[in-house]
Amino acid sequence: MSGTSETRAGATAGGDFEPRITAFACNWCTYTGADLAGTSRLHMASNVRIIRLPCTGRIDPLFVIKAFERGADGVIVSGCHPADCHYTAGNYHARRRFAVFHDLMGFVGVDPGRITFSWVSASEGAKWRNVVDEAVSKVRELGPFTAYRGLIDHNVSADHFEGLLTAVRADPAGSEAGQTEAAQVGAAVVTDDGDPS
Amino acid sequence: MSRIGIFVCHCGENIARTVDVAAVAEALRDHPGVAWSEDYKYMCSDPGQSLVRKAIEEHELTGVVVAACSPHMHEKTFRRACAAAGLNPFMCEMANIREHCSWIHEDRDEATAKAIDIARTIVEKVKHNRPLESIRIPVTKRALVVGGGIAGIQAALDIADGGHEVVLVEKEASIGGHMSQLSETFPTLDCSQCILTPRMVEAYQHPNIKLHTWSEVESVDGYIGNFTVKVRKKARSVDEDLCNGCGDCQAACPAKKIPSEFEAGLGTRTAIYVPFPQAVPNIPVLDRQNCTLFKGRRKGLAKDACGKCKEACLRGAVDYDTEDTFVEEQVGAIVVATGYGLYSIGREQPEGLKGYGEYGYGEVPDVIDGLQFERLASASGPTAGAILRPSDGKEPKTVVFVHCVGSRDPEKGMSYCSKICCMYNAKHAMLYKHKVHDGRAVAFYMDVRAAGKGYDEFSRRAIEEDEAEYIRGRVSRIFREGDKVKVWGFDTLSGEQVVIDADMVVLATAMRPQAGAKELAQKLNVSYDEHGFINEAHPKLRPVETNTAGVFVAGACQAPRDIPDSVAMASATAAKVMSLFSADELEREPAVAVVNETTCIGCMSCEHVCPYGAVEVKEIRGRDGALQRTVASVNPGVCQGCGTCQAVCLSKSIELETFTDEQVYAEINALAAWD
Amino acid sequence: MGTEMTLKPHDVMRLVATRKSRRAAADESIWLCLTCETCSARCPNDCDPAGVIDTLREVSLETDVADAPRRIAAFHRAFLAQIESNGRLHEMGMVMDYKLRTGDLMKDVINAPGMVSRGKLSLRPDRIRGMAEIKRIFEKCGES
Amino acid sequence: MSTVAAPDTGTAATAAAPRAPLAYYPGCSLHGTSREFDESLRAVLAALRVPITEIDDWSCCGASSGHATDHLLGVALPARNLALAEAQGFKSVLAPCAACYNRLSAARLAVAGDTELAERIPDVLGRPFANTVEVESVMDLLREAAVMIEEKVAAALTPNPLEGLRLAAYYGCLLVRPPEVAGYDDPEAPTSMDEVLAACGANPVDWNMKVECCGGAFSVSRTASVVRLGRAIIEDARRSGAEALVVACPLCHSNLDLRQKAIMARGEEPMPVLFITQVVGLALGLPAAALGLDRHFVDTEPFIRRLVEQAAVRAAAEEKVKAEAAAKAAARRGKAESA
Repeated sequence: MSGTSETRAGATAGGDFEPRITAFACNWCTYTGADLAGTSRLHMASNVRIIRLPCTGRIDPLFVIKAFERGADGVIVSGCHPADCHYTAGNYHARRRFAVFHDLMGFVGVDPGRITFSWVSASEGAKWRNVVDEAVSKVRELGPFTAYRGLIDHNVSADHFEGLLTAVRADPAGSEAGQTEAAQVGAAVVTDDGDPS
Repeated sequence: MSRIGIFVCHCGENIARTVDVAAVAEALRDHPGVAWSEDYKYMCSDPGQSLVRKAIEEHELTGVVVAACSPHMHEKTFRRACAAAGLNPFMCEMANIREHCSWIHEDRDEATAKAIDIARTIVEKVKHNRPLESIRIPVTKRALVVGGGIAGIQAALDIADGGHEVVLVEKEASIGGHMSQLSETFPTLDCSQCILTPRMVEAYQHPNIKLHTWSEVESVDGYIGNFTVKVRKKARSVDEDLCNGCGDCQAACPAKKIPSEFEAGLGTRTAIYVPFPQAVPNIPVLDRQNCTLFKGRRKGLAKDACGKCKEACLRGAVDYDTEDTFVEEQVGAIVVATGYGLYSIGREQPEGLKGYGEYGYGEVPDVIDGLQFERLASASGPTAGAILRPSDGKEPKTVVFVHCVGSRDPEKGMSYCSKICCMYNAKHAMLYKHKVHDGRAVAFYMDVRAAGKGYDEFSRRAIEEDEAEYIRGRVSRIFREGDKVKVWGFDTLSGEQVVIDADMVVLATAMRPQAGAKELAQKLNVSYDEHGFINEAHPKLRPVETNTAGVFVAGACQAPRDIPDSVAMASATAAKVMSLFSADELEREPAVAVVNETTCIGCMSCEHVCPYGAVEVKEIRGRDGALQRTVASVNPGVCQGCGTCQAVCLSKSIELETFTDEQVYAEINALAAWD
Repeated sequence: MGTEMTLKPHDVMRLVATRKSRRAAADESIWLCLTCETCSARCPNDCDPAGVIDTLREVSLETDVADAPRRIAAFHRAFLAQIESNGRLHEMGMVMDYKLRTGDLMKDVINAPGMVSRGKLSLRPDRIRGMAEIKRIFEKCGES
Repeated sequence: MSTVAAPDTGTAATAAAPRAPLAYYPGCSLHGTSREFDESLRAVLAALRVPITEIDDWSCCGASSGHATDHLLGVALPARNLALAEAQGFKSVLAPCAACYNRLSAARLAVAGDTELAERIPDVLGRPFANTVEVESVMDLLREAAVMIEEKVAAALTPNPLEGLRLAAYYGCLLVRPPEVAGYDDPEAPTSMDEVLAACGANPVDWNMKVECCGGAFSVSRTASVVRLGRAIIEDARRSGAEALVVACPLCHSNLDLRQKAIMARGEEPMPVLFITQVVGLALGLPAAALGLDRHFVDTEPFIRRLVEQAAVRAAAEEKVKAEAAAKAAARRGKAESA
């Protein structure tokens, strides 16, 4: 099952491995803190791409797994300090959720060092720069993370899934092949990004 | 098939200097779904915005991505431009390639590659945006002002004069704040009581202002336009309606030696007291901590140990059995004006601060702070305006004023400048010299910062006309020797050590946020900085707003500030509140959760996590009215768009508009092409 | 010692901050410092003038931009010579060495009998066994 | 290579009881000009049942000459002693002399805070060094034992000669500064010595020169400065009513005691300068000879004798009061029976 892992400069650059880190940042604190780091011209590693979300409470653990699946070597989840959340309790939910999730990731083969959880407030531009630099150097040490890459073939068109679903419905017990196909279908549905274009 | 237009901004050279903007536009020109791509020097300028409008019409764009600064800066600007061209504003998003890219990287290739990635993720997101309409919610045209200092009073008066009701909550027994403690105010030296008391009375008598003194905000729920505020009216033991402020109870009270907070510890007061003669309201408060009767009750005495104030009161207004009561106020906007407190140099310090062992930790008699000097100088003060030193009541012939005690001192935990001390130090030197003509006033300063209108002239006057000796250098030690206060300093301009045998020392201690400001900020979901000062939404463009819609900030609670700036800021918040109340309904971003009732299994875990109680149970009934099943349903007026519900929904049936799973996954997938 | 120093701690910091540390290193004041750490303890901006002055003395010795005040330099050399020869400071030996280096032979002579009678002056230096290690330390530091 | 212990600021983790074996680093002065500090310390620690063992083959810490001339030397010399204590299995070192305490503690902090130095020092010393030993000041130790001292003083049979004696606690500089090295007390307004003096029944006076430097190593090379600084200290102590100065550092002691003749003008009352350990020893009723009180330049003999006489007078007065009370009580009882 050929993945779409076209060779990437980062992975094959040999010695100077440049990790790719996806950051999920809450809009009110960390995203604004990153803005402040910008206005204060605090230079930092350029290996992080920020995805803005209203609150860490909104961050679904599947986003983190998906980020790894789509080629990230590390993930940062960052939001408001406890008691500072713009929505009062969003970060409390996130704290509990990711405490459990962190252990799960270790269990499913992702080195916990690849995931950084942090609290960065809107006035802590320097702290955001430190979180970024520390995460980048930690992940650079751990090296590229390929275990999850290309698990799902994204070039499969939507109607292909229809075929699979009917096949599975017709023969639920199905052969060994049927099972893996079904599992794949399940995962794919979740990440349906079949762009109509 | 989406037809997205991308507009890459140079931002003058803020972006173009490190990001090859043309390359970004080029790289995305033939990205699937993109119909137009161009770059321009100033996208947020008028010509820039007309580029967007023109492109929407010419290329029938279904979505717009502006790769420029942070959405916090110009998201609203470009969404308005799209709306003007007939495109639903929520089909427009910003890609932050300035604060998150060009400003924080140097390598041009790296920055350009990153900018392309950021722009591409937002393009992929916009493909999954849906046209949305703003939500209209009713506005309660009443305002809450927290803090009855000059800032709070000014804000309350302006809003009330604007025809809206104001609830003014003050923690102390009377409004007036620290300004009421001042003798005269810079730069005009007019007496603070004369200019403040009329405003206090005006606020007290204003038909639109409802005053709660000796009260604190207990809790705040709801959101802009619809706040529910629970106010705790602390037990005053005096009935506010019956009492006419005659003062017999105070005269009768035997406990006369309680240090008065208003006199900054230099004067005393009785257990039942009015803080100062011009207090508004002129209704006393019983200090249960120091009242003999309540001390007895706490010890469990059968018979009450005192009761003189009750006996003395002809109108029967004194009642020892009153308890704290709660009042619920519905308001549409909140102005925080809790003011400041002074840093104390003592041994006990809150977390993160250090005391001044070198100045004796405040245990050296005749070493006082600015507010205490104000009380000495004030005609209604403990010394009726005569400058007499606290230890032996003698008139000090040599007084040393020390600037920057705590301020500009990262070692002690306060790196900021407190802005007003250079001015009140000059004022104190003047007041001292006016009252003790043959006295010697010495001031130790690092820099004189008197930047307001007429300010520098004022501090020069203290030096040139009133002969205050300004010595540039820090004081290294203060200790008592005999009946003198020894001050070891240094004059960096003449390069000599300076030792002064002073009779009294006045420390210009740093301004700190008022006690309890942090807890109030947490109740209002408003962020504050590491010192506890409230964070404004944007230091330059939105100085009187906070990040929480509907909550405004005025005065020294946001940063050290003098009276003129506090009053100006208070009037600014009033203007903001008036504009908020100008429309009957408030337009709110449609970033709210929506339930897909076909797939929702009614487990209500979303209701469990919703901090605003925006989720209700909805019954689905068949045509015959029989209950088929129950599902969750979101009240768009209450939902604030935090998205926690979507993250916990097992059947993925609840979606937060503008941040749906589809949109987030689109961004994550877009990063797959990151090279 | 501020009154006796021409360059006070903040002057030294000013010179170092404006790239004139050679001039500070050449000034006698850095040798009059008692290393009492009051300046570093009270600096509001958390600077370390005591550490800077320590380093300037080292710079002055290495680049001998100017020699230290005779007596103070002699004291330090006599002090360190004692450690190099015995591993421990033998006070009488150190004072004798200091007198030879400075020539004021009569220094504290009147106190000597009092010291001996009070048993404060041991005549024989008690040498440590680990002299090889002491020698190694001085060599290694000498190279740095 | 070196597992670095968490660099706390020199305060030893002294469990209340029983104490881990404590290494003792006397320093050169305590074997020479300040022998009485060593003698009184050993006597007091024996009385308080705090076992100490002198580090075998310890060497000079370099004091101010070391770090004043070469930073690496200033760290290596004290580090050798820490390495010896480590090799000899100690967890904590007691360094009574303020200068040695400061140098050992500063070296420990420097190595803990600088990995490059932590690798270089073992090579310079020529012996392994894991920087696991903590450094404890005599003031920190005595303050912790203050309760025990108080009990012992109360239980002592003979009347306490120090009762109400006005003493000026002189800390000097290196005993409490810099804060990150000597973290056990407040660098500006220290109280540890005052607490110990109070535990001894004495009356520590409030005075202003507690932490002003005495001139330290300039005793020999720039005596004029030492005399100037010493005069300011003694005058202030006298002005605040102190009958004696109490120090915890051999340099301060020699600058204020040995040099006092030069400091004081003709005819002025001499001000005895005692070590804190001598004061505690007196309070615990230990013999003066064991405390080395006869080794001071400012003679302490008349001062001690006056104290003992005052104590005796006080004891006699108390006896008289008790006797009268007993007599009155007996008389009242007598009247009660006859009524």
